[in-house]
Amino acid sequence: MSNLRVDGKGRINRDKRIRFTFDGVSYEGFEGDTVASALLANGVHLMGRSFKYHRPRGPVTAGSEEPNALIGTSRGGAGRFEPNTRATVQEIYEGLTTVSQNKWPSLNFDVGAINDKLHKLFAAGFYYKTFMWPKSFWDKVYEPVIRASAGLGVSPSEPDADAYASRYLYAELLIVGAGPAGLAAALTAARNGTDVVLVDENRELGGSLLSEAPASIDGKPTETWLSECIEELSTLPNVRLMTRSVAIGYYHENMVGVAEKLTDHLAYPPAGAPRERMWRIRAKEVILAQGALERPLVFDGNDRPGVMMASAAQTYLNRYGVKVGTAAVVMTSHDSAWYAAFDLVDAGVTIAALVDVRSSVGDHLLSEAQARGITVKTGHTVLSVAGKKRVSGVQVGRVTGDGKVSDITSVSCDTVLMSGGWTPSLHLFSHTKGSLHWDEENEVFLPGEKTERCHIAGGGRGLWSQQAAFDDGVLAAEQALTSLGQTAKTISVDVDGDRAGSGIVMEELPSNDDKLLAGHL
Amino acid sequence: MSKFSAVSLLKGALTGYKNVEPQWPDAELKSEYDVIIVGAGGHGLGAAYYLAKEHGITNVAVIDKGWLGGGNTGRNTTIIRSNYLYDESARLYDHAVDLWDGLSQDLNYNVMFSQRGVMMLAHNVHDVQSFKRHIHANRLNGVDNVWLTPEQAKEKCPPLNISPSARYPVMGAAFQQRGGTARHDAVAWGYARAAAARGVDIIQNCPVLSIERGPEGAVTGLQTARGFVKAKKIAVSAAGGTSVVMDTAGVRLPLESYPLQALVSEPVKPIFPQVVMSNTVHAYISQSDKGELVIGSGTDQYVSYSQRGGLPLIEHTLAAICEVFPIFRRIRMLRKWGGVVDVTPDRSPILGKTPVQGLYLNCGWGTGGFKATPGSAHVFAHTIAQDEPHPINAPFTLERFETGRLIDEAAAAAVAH
Amino acid sequence: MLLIHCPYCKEKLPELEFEYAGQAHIARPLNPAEQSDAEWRDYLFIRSNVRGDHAEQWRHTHGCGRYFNALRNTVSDKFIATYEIEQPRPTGSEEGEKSNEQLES
Amino acid sequence: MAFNTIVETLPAMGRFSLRCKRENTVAMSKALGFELPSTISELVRSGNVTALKLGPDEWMLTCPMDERAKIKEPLAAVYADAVHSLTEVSSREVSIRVSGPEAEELLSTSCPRNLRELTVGCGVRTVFDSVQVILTREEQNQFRLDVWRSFVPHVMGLLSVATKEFECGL
Repeated sequence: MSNLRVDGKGRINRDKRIRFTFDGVSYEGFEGDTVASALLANGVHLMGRSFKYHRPRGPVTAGSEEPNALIGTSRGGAGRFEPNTRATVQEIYEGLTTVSQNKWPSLNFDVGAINDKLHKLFAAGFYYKTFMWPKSFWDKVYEPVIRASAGLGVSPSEPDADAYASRYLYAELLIVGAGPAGLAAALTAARNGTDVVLVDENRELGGSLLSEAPASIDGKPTETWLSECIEELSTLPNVRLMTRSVAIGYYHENMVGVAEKLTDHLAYPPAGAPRERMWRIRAKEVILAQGALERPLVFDGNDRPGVMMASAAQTYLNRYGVKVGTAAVVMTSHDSAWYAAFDLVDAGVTIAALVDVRSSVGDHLLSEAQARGITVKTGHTVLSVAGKKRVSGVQVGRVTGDGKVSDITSVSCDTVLMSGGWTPSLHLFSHTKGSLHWDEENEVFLPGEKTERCHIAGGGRGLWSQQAAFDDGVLAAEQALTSLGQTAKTISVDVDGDRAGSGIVMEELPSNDDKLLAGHL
Repeated sequence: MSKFSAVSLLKGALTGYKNVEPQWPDAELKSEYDVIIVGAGGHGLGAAYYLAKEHGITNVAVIDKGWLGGGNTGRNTTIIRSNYLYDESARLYDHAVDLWDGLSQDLNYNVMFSQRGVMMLAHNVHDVQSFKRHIHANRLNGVDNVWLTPEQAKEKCPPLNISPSARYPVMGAAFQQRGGTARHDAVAWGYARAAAARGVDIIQNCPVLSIERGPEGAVTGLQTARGFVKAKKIAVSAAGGTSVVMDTAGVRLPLESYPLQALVSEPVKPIFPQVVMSNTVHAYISQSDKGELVIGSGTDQYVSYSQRGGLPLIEHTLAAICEVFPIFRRIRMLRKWGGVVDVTPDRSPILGKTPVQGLYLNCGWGTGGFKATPGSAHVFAHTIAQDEPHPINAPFTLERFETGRLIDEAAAAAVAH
Repeated sequence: MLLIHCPYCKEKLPELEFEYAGQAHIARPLNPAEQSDAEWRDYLFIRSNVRGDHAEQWRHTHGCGRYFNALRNTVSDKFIATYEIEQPRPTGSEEGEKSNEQLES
Repeated sequence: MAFNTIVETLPAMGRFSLRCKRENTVAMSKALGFELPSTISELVRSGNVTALKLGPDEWMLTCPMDERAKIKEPLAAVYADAVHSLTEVSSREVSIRVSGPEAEELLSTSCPRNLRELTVGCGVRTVFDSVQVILTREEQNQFRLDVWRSFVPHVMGLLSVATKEFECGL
């Protein structure tokens, strides 16, 4: 197994080695790793099979938005198996057993993958259009077969062995998300004496500061600033910090349901400890600082193991000290992927080509790329991906005036990093029946009319830079405090070396094959 | 419109789906129709289909303020059964089950009707007596329904916890084998496609502003967001929105619209073979053909059009599911949603004529309208075409709330239905 | 979960303490024997089911135990006002302002 | 930080539910020898007798078991002039005391109210999980739950599970 750890990078504890298994094979990782980061460090990208066509799948993200790398987990003993867990979220601990899903007899050789060969038969809604004759075959033959191939993971078969807890909590201000916007809001409110609850789904507070750190904040290295910020918040009596806590629903009158994971990262949970705790938090004001999700790009083979979001590769590198590959092609329509590429080159990854569908980009990007010796192909696109269970190369071509592609060449690589820009994460806001409006300029949905006493800050409002997120967090806190009848003393957070960027939105990348989508729908 | 079959699918696959046509055309609103149906859910689309197919009335429009099947048709938990207590209900719901069987072939659209059986759990002596009464009544009406011991119930549905010390002990169950589920979207799409093929116009995203009446009182047409449309007959089949639409015609109804919530889990391999309902613990569950556990909750306590339910009800429902099926406690819920259901005082629908000439009404299905879709649509079409109710829906009049001939199915309604 | 202001306890409290009790201001006929069937139907069964501001009864079951009235928007689920059982349904802008104050408190 | 909150049931006490119209409260107060509280959630103590106002016309009176006559007799004496309902419910309820630094948070495992807003010396009827209880804040870190007898095992069960949760430190 290759070792893809990068010295000096990541927030894992290198003094604590942890062993866990995946499909019966034992792997080593460090405390702070997720299953995905530890497997990637061992060069493993293939982690599952897709739902319908059983196509090989690996992680495309590094967080809770992961659609592909779903695994089964258990810690031994009856009643502790859980299906469909995101490998990108599950932390490893000594004794953790994990398995891949939706494959038979094995992940590497899967009989169900025949569906992929027949994908043209299994078009969208195909089952509505057939299996009707002869009528008696439906009950006896067709339906049993359709049902047998349903599902992804297997259901637990033993009664759950764990206990669960719940709590009601009232606060003046609830902040969801502890990235730059959430932290700035928390600092502002906390220093004003407001009763604050800050929840974040990750094991550490910091959000994007953990993976896309700017050069410095308030004149200090980002890491120092962050630890001082958390230290300050955790010592204030009017602040409650909750990590590993997912806001699952936004209900009437500012009640937010939060599921806190208590033991799923512990090798030896204390006796009698509940596994999770359900919080029903009622806040007078809510700030949603949940950031944004990177958009994938649409090209043939974009689900092949080894193809992932550019920001995910950056997160694996900077949070976990893991190179997701040795030679990467970057395919983007947004500036942010350029910075990811720069980080990767600086850590020793070869960027085989940086392909940007835009015909021109900022000079500073081009010069930084040149300084690193990256082959830049603007006005180009990736057409398809080679390789079966792992990327082995891509076809790259020049976008011509009529939206077709010419001058097609092959580029070898083991990783493809894609970025189609960013989409504000407004799921919780939508629970409130708040309206969304389409922002023509940035081509994103932004929060519109509100129905609850909530404020959206940072990436959720289409603000991509970290300085803008900090500023917006402060602003949101000021608004919340005003609404609470408190006078806010404002604060400022100054970012140096911010990597602001912009991009364009591509529904589908240019291609010469207009049947491409029809066959795969 | 071309016919769907394995052969046509194969042809499509070989030709790269070059000639894929829309499943139904996007119709322009005409200035006049013989019949306009308000509400493009399963009931409304189905009525249009049967009007065209069985009564030869094809100058028909189905109008919806939103998208096709976007209301309760696409939001329900797809349970089908007919084990209702009273003769009138048994006939109506069993007519639907008869039509469900064969609907895929009739529509040339696979609605995936799955007669996997519906089990209703008895947790106490009252449940046992009540269900046994239902079983006897059902048998007299020719509706299949049998009593299962806890062991027999467990044999059919292995995840069931039948321990006598369980929080909700299972003392037995009523089981209807002909009951089951169908694919709700396919029902709406199948009816839409089949109706459109016979000339029915389907108009989406067109809110109805008011029902217009002439000097004699009879309906003259509809005021819509796209202007006035003349119609000789108007049939309202708008579920939770019925009161609001009918109010514009001056008809006030014995309806209240409540939020109803449902949720599904992440998909898992087949584990749950039946539909299981429990009136007492307020929950019902089945597994979809995709693998998700589909779970129905109850209505919130207050009237609302918000399509937004509260957390306590969901917590209660899931707590109950986890007690009865303890192996499911570690399965995550994927999403939950709310619908608006129109509930009548006797928990039976209103299906027939109204005091206004040319105005017909199909509403009040509460939380249980999906199961009745083909039967209801079929007799509603008859009522509209003949201006007389079909014998099956004759008892389900609006007048019964004045005459007192109620059909009180509150007990047969599982959670509310 | 709604938050409901009880006009007797003068506190805004979680919905779990309350029970919904149907449309408000429906008066029982003074002379039941003289009611026609249609009047009985209206009294017993016909409901406004309004999409908008709805006058309704609630009971603070797990609190002071009292029935009271509320004006609530059925589209947003927001309470506009809650008021004691004998009081008339609030109307007009003055009442509207008062009820907004109640929401703020 | 070690968990240091105690859950205990209290000895039996005399309890009475008093209902009367507003115009009769003056007479009631006079008979009892102290002013009945006039605001819901207000608790008044006079010697060994306490009166908690639960609703617009409802009070819960408590006293030691052997002093019940102190409540019964004077009220019976004024019954003819000031009509009221006094029902002895001494054996209906059991009181549970929760005291210690984590008392408030321990109760927040099952009580949906904002307990921070319940001031010392006040009491309210509310729900604990699905059980109706009377919750009184006796001290900043001391609460009393009056629970109908048949629900006591359920409430004590919830509190002991919650205690274990707090003790494990997660």
